[in-house]
Amino acid sequence: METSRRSIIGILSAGACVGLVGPAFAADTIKIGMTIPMTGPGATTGQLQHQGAKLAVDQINAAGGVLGRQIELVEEDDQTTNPGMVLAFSRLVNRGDLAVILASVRSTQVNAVSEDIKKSGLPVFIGGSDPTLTHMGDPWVFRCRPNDIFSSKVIAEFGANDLKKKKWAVIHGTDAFGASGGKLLIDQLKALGITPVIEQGINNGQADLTPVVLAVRNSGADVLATYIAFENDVALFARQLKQFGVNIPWIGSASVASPISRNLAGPALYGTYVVADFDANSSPEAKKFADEFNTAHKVIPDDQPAWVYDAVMLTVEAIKKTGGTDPMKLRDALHAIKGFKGTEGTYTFDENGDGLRAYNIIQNENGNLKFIRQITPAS
Amino acid sequence: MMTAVSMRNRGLLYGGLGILVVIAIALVAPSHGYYLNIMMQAATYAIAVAGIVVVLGYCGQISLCQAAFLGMGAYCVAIGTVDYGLPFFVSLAIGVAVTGIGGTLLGLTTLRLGGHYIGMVTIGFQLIVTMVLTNWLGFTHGPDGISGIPRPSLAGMDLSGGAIYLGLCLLFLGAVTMFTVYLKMSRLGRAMQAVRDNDLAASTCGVNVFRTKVIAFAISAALGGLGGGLFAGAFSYISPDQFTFNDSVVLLTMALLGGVEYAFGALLGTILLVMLPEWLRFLRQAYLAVYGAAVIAIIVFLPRGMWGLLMDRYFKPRPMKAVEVAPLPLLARHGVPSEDVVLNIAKLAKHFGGLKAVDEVDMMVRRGSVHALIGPNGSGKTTILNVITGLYVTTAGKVEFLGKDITALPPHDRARLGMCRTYQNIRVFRGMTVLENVIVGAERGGNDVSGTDATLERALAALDFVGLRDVAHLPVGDLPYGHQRYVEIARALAGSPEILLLDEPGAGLNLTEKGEMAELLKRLQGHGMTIVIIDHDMKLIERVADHITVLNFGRRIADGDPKFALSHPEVIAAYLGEPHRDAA
Amino acid sequence: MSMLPQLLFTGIGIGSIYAMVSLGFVLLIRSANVVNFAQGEFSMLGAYLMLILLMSFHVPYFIALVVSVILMGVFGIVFGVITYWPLRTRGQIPVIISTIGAGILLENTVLATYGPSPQVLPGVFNASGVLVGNIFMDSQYLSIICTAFVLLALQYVIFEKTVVGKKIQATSQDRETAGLLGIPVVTLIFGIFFYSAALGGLAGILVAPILFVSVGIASVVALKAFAANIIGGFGSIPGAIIGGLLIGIVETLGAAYISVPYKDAYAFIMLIAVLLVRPQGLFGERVAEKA
Amino acid sequence: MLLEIKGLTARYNAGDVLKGIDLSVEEGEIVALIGSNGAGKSTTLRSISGLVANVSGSITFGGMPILGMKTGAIARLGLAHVPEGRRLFPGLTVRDNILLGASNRSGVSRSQMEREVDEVMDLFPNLKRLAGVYAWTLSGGEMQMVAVARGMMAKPKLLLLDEPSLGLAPMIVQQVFRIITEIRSRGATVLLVEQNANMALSVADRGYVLEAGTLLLSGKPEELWDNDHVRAAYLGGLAATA
Repeated sequence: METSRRSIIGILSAGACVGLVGPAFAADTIKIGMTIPMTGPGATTGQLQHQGAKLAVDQINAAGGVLGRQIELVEEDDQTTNPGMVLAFSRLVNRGDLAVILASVRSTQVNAVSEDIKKSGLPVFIGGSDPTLTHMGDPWVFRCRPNDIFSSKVIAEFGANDLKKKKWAVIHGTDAFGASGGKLLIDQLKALGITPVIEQGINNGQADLTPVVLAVRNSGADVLATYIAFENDVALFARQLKQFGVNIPWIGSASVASPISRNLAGPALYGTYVVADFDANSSPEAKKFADEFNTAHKVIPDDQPAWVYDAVMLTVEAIKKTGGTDPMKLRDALHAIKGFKGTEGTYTFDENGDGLRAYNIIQNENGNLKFIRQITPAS
Repeated sequence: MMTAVSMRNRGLLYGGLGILVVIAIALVAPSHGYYLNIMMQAATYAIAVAGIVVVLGYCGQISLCQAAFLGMGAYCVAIGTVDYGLPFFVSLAIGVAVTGIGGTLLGLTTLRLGGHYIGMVTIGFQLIVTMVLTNWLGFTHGPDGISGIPRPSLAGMDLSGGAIYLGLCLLFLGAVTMFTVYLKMSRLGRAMQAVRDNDLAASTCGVNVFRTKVIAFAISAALGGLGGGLFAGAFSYISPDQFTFNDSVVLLTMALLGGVEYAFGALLGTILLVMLPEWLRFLRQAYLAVYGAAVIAIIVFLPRGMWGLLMDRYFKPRPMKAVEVAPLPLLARHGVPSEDVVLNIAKLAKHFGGLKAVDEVDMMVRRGSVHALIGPNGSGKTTILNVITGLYVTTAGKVEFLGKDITALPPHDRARLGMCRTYQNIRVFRGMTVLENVIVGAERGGNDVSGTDATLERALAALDFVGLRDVAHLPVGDLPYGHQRYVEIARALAGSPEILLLDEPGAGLNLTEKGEMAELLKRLQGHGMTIVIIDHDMKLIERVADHITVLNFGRRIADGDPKFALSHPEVIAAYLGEPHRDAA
Repeated sequence: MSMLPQLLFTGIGIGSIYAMVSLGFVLLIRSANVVNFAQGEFSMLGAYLMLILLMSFHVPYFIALVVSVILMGVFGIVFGVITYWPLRTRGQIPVIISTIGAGILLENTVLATYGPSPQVLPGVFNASGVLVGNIFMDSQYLSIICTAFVLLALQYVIFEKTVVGKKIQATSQDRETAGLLGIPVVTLIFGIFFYSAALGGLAGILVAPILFVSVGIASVVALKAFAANIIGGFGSIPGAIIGGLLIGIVETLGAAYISVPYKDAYAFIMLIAVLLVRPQGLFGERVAEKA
Repeated sequence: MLLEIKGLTARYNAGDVLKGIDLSVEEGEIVALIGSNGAGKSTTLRSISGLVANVSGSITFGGMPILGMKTGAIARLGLAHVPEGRRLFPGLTVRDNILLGASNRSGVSRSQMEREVDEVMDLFPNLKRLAGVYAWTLSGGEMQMVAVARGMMAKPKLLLLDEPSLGLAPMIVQQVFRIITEIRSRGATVLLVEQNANMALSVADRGYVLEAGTLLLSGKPEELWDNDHVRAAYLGGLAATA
């Protein structure tokens, strides 16, 4: 009995060592922390983010690192949940050896750790596009994507001015991203004097969207705008729209153009317009990244690997400028960055930590993405 | 009494230790970061898991919506503090109240249904709560969740620091754990366990089964709400996806892993399952798979959870110290047989579909008499007992007890009036000790004793009476069959019954044991106890009965003193069949 | 133009999926008293198996279909051996928990092995559907509805007309007595594990062209199928089918005429209503009064 | 010796229910096992059929040790058990219930089985009339007849009958016992458990008296019947005064 008790304690403490202390690495690398969803519904994007960051790190390291030091990625799984995010983030902070942290694209997860970001004392890059994330008076937050005020503005302006459509159908997810995007878009349309003929929220992971499709068809809308986060929902919606003969122009948020959506939906997405913060043809930097990413992973990248790639590059830029990894100095260096050409666009961080505002309009032309033009909305 | 005192001492010891641990943890806890988050998560979850211990561990009702109550509590605190500017503790109290009431309503509407239905309804409730939290934008802020939830201050003291707030959570957790431990040893807790182990027997011991289940549900929900409220303060941000069905499953697994019957088990299980995914992080993508496998392994190899394993290993039940107790007061107040009719049934009928199990039976039991009910197998004897005690609804006819028409009363109200019984197929509370079984009997509402010490004394006296005092500390399942019968009788006697109904007390006993049983019945008779007895052993019946009613095919075929009843030609025919001696 | 006929078609299509998965549930409940919370994962696994056979081994469609359904059946037996057999004497709740654990294990094993991206699985037919009157009939829904009804008929014949079917019914009604008569109870129970996993797998293969192949399939179908089961009557075979169809139709009509976001709630509101009014479910067996 | 039991001890969690029973049945015999409620009669039959987990001692059937074998395997050796309380399959018809009695025999064609069902039903009055109704709608006596008929479909070398008279009206009881004698006349061997001692002994060749898990007596029916202890135990003063 005594032995078994001891062995239990032994096992427990061994577990504690492995889990809590973590593997030790050489101290001379510069460490970049990153929370990504390795499990749960967001694992798809997690993988792309991992690949994007890895590409940047490999390139830097291959070129001799920064300040002569190699860069190392430290990843934690956020399980695509908020409690998972809280723990993953605090695990990273607790290490105490990180230069910066790359946090989530999911706005709700960023919300979940917003207090921890404040206390962390590290520059934290985020990809969540909910505008409020950078408006909480936290100087440590840096957003590497244009927020949804801009995307909704671009959708509204493009639809109303370029396509000249007045009868709008607005369909959005009921998750945080979809709900806030939908609301912003309706506000932007209102500003243009348009009230959508139909507005409808849909839950993630539905088996069928026929009622929504029929409602769109019956509403007589002549343009469709969507904020739907998950690719399988986009693809299902697209296919059912086609089946019921709804062929009105569709302007969607980024996921409509993602490789996964295009793979799943095939021809059903042909002709759709997408507002994307990333497009391979929007700039030489984007083109270069897309080619390199495609070579490495056999996938045409979307915004998910792109913003992470940019975040790593911005970090490197800041480290070069400050000549070290002091978080406070890095933070100030990042705030001082002006006109940094990244894959997502040209970064100039404002006082809130928003680095970008331009969105690209792209169109799905028989499965390939065609860059139409970049719109930089006036604020 | 010794046991009560030692239980209390142990409780105080645990409590004291717990507070020390709280202080120690609060002193060493970092003010923010990973460890603090882990501890806060464990502490707040553990409070909700304690709720599962109450509802599933104690009361045996499966609830798959604990995360919904966790969420409701969290949202009450979040909405109360952020949107309405209420103080933290007021919001927390509202959260506990809302979940308590919610649990009560859910319980009231569903707990009359059977086991897996409750599981299903609670899943439904869980999903609906998640949906409302996600979609009621105007109130819950929708999927964005609510951020900036403040931590409390009390009497000018700021409790918002990480370690201090953790200390607060741990204090709540300590209090909840103590409460859960004490609940198990309380009258209510015993009633819950009795319902879990055998709801029929519980009801005839005077336990209002339905109400007990609802209370367990309400307590469980309120604990979920309390945990949730503290959770909201701990993480200052909540959103609907933190309170989904999967989280309910995780909470349930925590309880089962630790040991669902034990408050400390819940604690242990919660800590382990909060830590397990963390320890398994080195497995990266595979760790949730390993977690799933671990859940199966735990259920297969640790049926009573980790704490159960520890208890089985290191906490052998110890015999109780001998204490003098007054002999069992058995109705000396009423004394001798009299013409008073204690129980009167008239034209009683019970039909099952087309089967007339009991058909227009009249029977009158006089005070102080031993009234035997005999008849061949399947003649309706046990059915009559079940109708008398209220387990079956009467088809027609009337049951009067102590001059009162009780035909429409539920079993526990009949027990309250002083009707105690035993069962043909023994119905003891298997998860409890011999003493606890008997205490449940002594705690019958309407008994002439009340209070912990008095009921304990009465239970010990009842065990003395049947000679089982020495094994009082053992789990009742460890006793041999015959002794379990005596436990049932002691349980009935501890309730100081006005009438004692015994269903085949001699069944399965050997000759010696039967002799002892007859002795016991004789002693009861000598004390003036009014008894209705069913048995097949005619020797036993002849030794003790004052009056016999004979049944066959649900009908009364003879009624009178033993000599008359047993010599009745119809009785002989019923018992012996048509003599076929020539055939043999 | 009225949407009703179209919605009914879709509702029946979705409902047929719930009904098929629910049927697997029911059979396990009836034969082994196992409430299998991993039934949805069977569908997910079936879809992945099919995908692997089609894409990696280039097996022709119908052969791949047969092979994956059979493999799923074999998997069902393994599943039974691990999650049910050691716990068979310990009552319902431990088995529930172990199947939940198995669900987590399966989902994350697949996630870790095949990655999170949803994949495209071709359907039975190449055409996307036909227009009948003004109802668009999705070809995959048509094949689901047909399969569900063929299975229903087949199951009726097997259960009501063959001796094996009668033995299965006997086993579910009184396992001990079935054993006494020499009915190979254990073999039959594992046979049901086989069938129920194969059925779940088939449902997954049929639904995957609509929902795509991803680990998410499991949760979409499983809980609804479970609710269907209760609404129809716990353990009733016709109940599972009618319950499944009912949920499919009610949630589709509810989404169209009441509210889309609360679509998932209708099944459970219906469930609670049924439980309150008629606890044994629509087709539930007579609850005997005699204990 | 068709069935031979030696030192059979059975235990449920509450303790020993059988304490070393020796019992044997020869081919062509009807053996009655009598005793009061809870004496262990049903447990004896359940132990023979492999339904009791915790048993020791030895049981041989047709010379083959069967203790520890699976219930189904024992049934397939030609041992049919008609359990206490009839235990029909309530959701199956009378005909199907009887049909399933043949589950222990292999290689019987469906049509052969159906023919046998008809033959067996002919043995019982009125059973044909009930062929299509669900078992749960039957009365107790009808159920008992279906249960015995189901047992006979097994073509058993040994038929175990547990309390066939339980809850039946005297007329029906006599009918059931007539059928038991009929079965014997067709060469079957029967081990009969009964509380109705008189009835059981009236058809049996030999009897055993079980009391609290031990065998008290055994012998010819007359011997048992004349034994004062048996009379007293079952009838109290009743038989004496009768």
